[in-house]
Amino acid sequence: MAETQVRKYGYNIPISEKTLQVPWEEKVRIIEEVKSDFRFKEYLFGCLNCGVCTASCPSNRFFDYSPREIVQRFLENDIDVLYDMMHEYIWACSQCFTCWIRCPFVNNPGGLVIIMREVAVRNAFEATKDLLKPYGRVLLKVMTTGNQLSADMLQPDFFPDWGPKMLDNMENLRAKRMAIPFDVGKSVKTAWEVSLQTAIEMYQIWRETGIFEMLEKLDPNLYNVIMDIVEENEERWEELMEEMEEAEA
Amino acid sequence: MGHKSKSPYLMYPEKEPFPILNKHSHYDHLFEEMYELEEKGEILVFRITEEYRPKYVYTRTGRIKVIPTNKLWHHKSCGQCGNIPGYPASIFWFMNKFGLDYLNEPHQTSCTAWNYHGSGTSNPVALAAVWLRNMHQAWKTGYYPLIHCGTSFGSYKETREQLIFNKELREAVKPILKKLGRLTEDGRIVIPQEIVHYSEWVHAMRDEIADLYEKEGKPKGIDVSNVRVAIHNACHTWKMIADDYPYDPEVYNGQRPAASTAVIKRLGAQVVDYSTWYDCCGFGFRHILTEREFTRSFAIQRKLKVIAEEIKADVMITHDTGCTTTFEKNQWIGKAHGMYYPIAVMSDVMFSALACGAHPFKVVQLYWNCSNYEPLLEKMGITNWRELKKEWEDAVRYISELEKQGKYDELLEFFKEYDLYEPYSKTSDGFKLRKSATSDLPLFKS
Amino acid sequence: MAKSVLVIGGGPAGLAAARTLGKLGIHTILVEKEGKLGGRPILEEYHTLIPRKMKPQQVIGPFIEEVQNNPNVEVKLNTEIEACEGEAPNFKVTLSNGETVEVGAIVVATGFQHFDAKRKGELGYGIYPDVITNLELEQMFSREGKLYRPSNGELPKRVAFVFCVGSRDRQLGVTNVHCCRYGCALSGLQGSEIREKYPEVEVFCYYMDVRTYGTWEYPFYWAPQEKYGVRYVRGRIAEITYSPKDGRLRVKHEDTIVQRPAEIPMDLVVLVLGMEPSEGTKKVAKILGLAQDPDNQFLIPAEDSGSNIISNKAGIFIAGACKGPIDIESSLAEGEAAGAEAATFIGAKVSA
Amino acid sequence: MAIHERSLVEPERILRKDRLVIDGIDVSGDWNLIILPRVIEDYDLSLLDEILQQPEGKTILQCYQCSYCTASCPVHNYWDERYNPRHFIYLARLGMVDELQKRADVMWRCVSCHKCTHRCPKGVLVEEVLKAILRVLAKRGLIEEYPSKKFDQFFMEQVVEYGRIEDGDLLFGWIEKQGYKVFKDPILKKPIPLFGEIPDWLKDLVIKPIKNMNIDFLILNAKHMLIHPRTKNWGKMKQVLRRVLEEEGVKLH
Repeated sequence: MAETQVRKYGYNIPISEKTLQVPWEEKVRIIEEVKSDFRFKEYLFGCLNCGVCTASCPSNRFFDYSPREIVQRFLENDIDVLYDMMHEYIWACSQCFTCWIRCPFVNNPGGLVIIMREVAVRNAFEATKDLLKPYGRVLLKVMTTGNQLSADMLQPDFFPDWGPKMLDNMENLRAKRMAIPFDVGKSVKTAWEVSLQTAIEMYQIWRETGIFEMLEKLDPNLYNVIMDIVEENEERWEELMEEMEEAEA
Repeated sequence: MGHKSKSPYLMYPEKEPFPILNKHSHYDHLFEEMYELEEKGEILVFRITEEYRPKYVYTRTGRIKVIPTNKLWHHKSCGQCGNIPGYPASIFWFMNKFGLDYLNEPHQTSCTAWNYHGSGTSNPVALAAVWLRNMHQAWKTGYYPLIHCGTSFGSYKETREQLIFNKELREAVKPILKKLGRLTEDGRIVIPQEIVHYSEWVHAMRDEIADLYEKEGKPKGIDVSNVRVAIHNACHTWKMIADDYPYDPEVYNGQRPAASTAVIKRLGAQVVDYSTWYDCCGFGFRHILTEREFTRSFAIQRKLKVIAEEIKADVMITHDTGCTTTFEKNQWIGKAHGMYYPIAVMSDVMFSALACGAHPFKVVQLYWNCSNYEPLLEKMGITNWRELKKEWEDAVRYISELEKQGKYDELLEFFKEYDLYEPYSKTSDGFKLRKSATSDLPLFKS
Repeated sequence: MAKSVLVIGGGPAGLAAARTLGKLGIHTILVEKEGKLGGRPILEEYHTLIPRKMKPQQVIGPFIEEVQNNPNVEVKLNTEIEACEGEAPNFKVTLSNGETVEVGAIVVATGFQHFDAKRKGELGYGIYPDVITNLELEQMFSREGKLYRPSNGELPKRVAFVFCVGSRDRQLGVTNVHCCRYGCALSGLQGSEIREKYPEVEVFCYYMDVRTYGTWEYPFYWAPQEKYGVRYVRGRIAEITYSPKDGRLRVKHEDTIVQRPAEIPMDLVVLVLGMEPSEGTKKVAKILGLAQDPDNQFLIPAEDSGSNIISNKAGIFIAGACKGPIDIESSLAEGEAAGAEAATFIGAKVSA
Repeated sequence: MAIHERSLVEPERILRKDRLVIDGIDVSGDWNLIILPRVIEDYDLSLLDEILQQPEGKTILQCYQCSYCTASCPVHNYWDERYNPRHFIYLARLGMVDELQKRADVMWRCVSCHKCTHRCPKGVLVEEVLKAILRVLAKRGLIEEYPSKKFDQFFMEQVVEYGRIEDGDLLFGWIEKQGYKVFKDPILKKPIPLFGEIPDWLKDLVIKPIKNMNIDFLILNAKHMLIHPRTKNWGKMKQVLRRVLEEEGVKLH
């Protein structure tokens, strides 16, 4: 008759069956990866359990999500809960950093979340892949152009909830964008026009800092699409450099 | 103004202007460290010298922050340029009005931090490299970077702190910058003396803006004295690295961030307090794009509804890309569940430009704005907004026709008049067509 | 060798020291910055003192009287010290009135000051009239004898006490990390007083933990709940805002027991202020070369001494709230001990 | 779109219309979904007043949330962690009625072991206080009468009727009340164990003791099942008892 006891965290979140099945060593490895980040020691000092972070937290008002819970679990080193949090819980954070400006210890729970997200992406958790699938358009844009948003991304199919004014804006978009009164703003596929040289430099940064690798693990298809564009632009750039050299000579 | 510590970048006023926090807070200490790093030859501090016409504001700790007002390098925001183009346009418009020098270059990426906070697909080294690369470009041109986006501003502030306090990070990022040719000739990293948000520029220029309102806005019949304003402070400007954002004794005794509030008050509009002033907008980075259920729930119930019920404001003033977008786009859908609280939403600089007589559609580009801005225009005395809107629509039609006919030369001529400045004249390249990674318009293809 | 003792500060600890010295027949100079003796409790008109629930005048009055009437004690009001030369037992101290006094020992009793609540901007003190400090509540009781909302003069239906304002808070820098020691107890007392006089007023205490240490547990924590029905809610207040809709304040916190965010309407909010070393304490520490805590700036006793009143400088004794938050009883006792210590230091012989 | 953090939102806080067109735009389903906030907006302070009026409720004010009671509670520790005496007291004192309601299904699970009361360092009569809370909530119609109360009532009816209970009668009568078909002999209309649609666990429950039972005791039990034993001179007592119960407002069927 006794109900099975499932460990819960937050207000009422059970640890998922999946998490319990993951080998202990693997969970420890993941949490250690979070804790070994150079920012970790700057983001977590101690905790009075006072609740100021959670009280200020916007996500907490709609989700059963609490920065205090994250801080507490790190201080307890509760591997199961921390590991479980990295699949769903941490994605509720709005990254507003109100917790940081309020905490009497000057902890930065929002910062802890961003480290956890990074680790969740690096390790390509299934939940992270699912979560970021609809985000692929943004990743494509930012990785290839250095802009995160462009006018043509706001397609009616994706934004009906933004209402009739928004849909009107999309009509004859090209001409309307050209009616923006400064030159680099007159583009449709990017927020502003980014020079080729800039993009090339950015690709180099992504390469050197392992961002492309991260992406490959996360979404191989998206990675391929992005790399095609990157390589095409790099070829264009090389051709241009050659042209310029010839012209100078 | 004020007295200095041993670091030339750290200044405090003679007399404390308001109940300040501890002067020896962690963040102010950064300026001492920065100075030491410069002395050691690791970094080069991009200084705000006289040519940038510095103005001074207080931060939360009472530190004096130097705000350059002239010769600025505009570091744009993808959200603004992408869907609130009137935002940067209003900034440029003011700079033209004040006769200030600036650059609006294509040689910049976004900070990429929106993606980072939204998806986690980046890391501090990459963010630092992107930041330093952009700052180096500004330094090379000799124009001081002015950051349009709140998230860029917040993220850059944090990255700067990480860089200055972490040797490992500096060492990780240096080789990358070297490959890109983004170090100084003697191999140093370029770090700007202050990271400056456009709202700080507006804050520093509030007297000039108010003068312009008197001189050009009022004679046009514009009057903002009856406008009730709800201020929304953007999280990434004042909550990220909280000690590096303006506070002022005149704004809530220096107890709340001063930017935006100060300029709106200076214009004579009524700033009204409401009970969720400190809440964020619900943007959530990832949420605004792929999980708007949360964003709209938050924006409507925590902000729009509260403002409508408590203070019946005419306009909501923000100073960041994300907040403006969130509030203006997520009003209409409230109709689905009887939660429609229409209100005008725009940034401080857009509102100020309107007050000073800027064209609501050609300059402030309200056409793209999904909020209920029309009643506000009426209340401000811009009663001819319908005609002004038609003017803009005519311009769009004209552009459309020229483009269809392939008359690019005529189009260029048209833009010479229409644009806030002549195309290409204000980039570091001077007047020459450039190679673009992104442009899709034949006009701008090389 | 000088046979006088200088007592700096005319608050409880300073008065107690001067009284003891005077009684022992030692020539004592008592300097006080303000125009009146008695220190914070008298100057700021506290209503009731913890822990014996006596009025400041009842407790400190007799000390003032004795000091003023004792011919051995020379009281100098509106006076500060400006400089000090020499070593014990031959100190030459310059006073702000231009005088120079030669003394054999010094008792420092320069006290504390209340935290400036405006530094916690999110709590709305100085913005919303119905957000007051516990000091102002004391003054409301002692000066006007009634409880009211400053915004409209009416009796509040609900009063909230917000603990740890300016205490245990690194957001303010390293200076305000310590506990104020008295806040929990005082709130319990004030809450009980309100409930006793106005049973229709609901009182809430928002706490992280309740630190009514020692024998204070019953009178200032248990009794307020059991006898007076003061309600304790666990969660630190993150923000106080005002809703024009109903003209009431909102105290925003996470109820950490329920684990949900809460925004509760309140009519009057009392901020329980932290304690900081007074400006005088910081100034005197510099002049006399006394050791200070690097973080909170309070004076600290000599490292090699087990006693709380022996300073790092020979012949200088420290007593009362200049060393950190302290209650009235202990402050008086430390003053007396410092006075006696100073007397023995200058080699005074007291006849039986 | 869909909420990724779905398990962090209770279903009752979701507003969503499957089909919806506004201003000519189709915003069906998730496009119009709105989540309601989970903020506590006020306390219901009258709840505590009512609890204090209950004779068992007085000691509630003494609680200082040390959680000795919950730490000792077998129901909390071995059955359902949502049964938490300390928490119930906290919620009741501040009048967080919705939170109490959410736990209505576990609130009656006290097994009356009195460990909580025994251990409380502040003399809170925990079990009594909890009963007072429950009574007030039930009176307000905020929680259902506890399910076992039906059994209590059935039990009491037996006692009132006979002055004592009879195990078999009680058990099978109760089973019948639960809607199971109990097989009865045609003459005396008494239930015959192990026949009918009674659940297996009950059959086991009955068989086990019967197997080990002393034959005399078995016969005695069978006899009692056929002829219900009665306390001597119970008739008068019964009348008095019924009157008292009526005056107290206790309903008997």
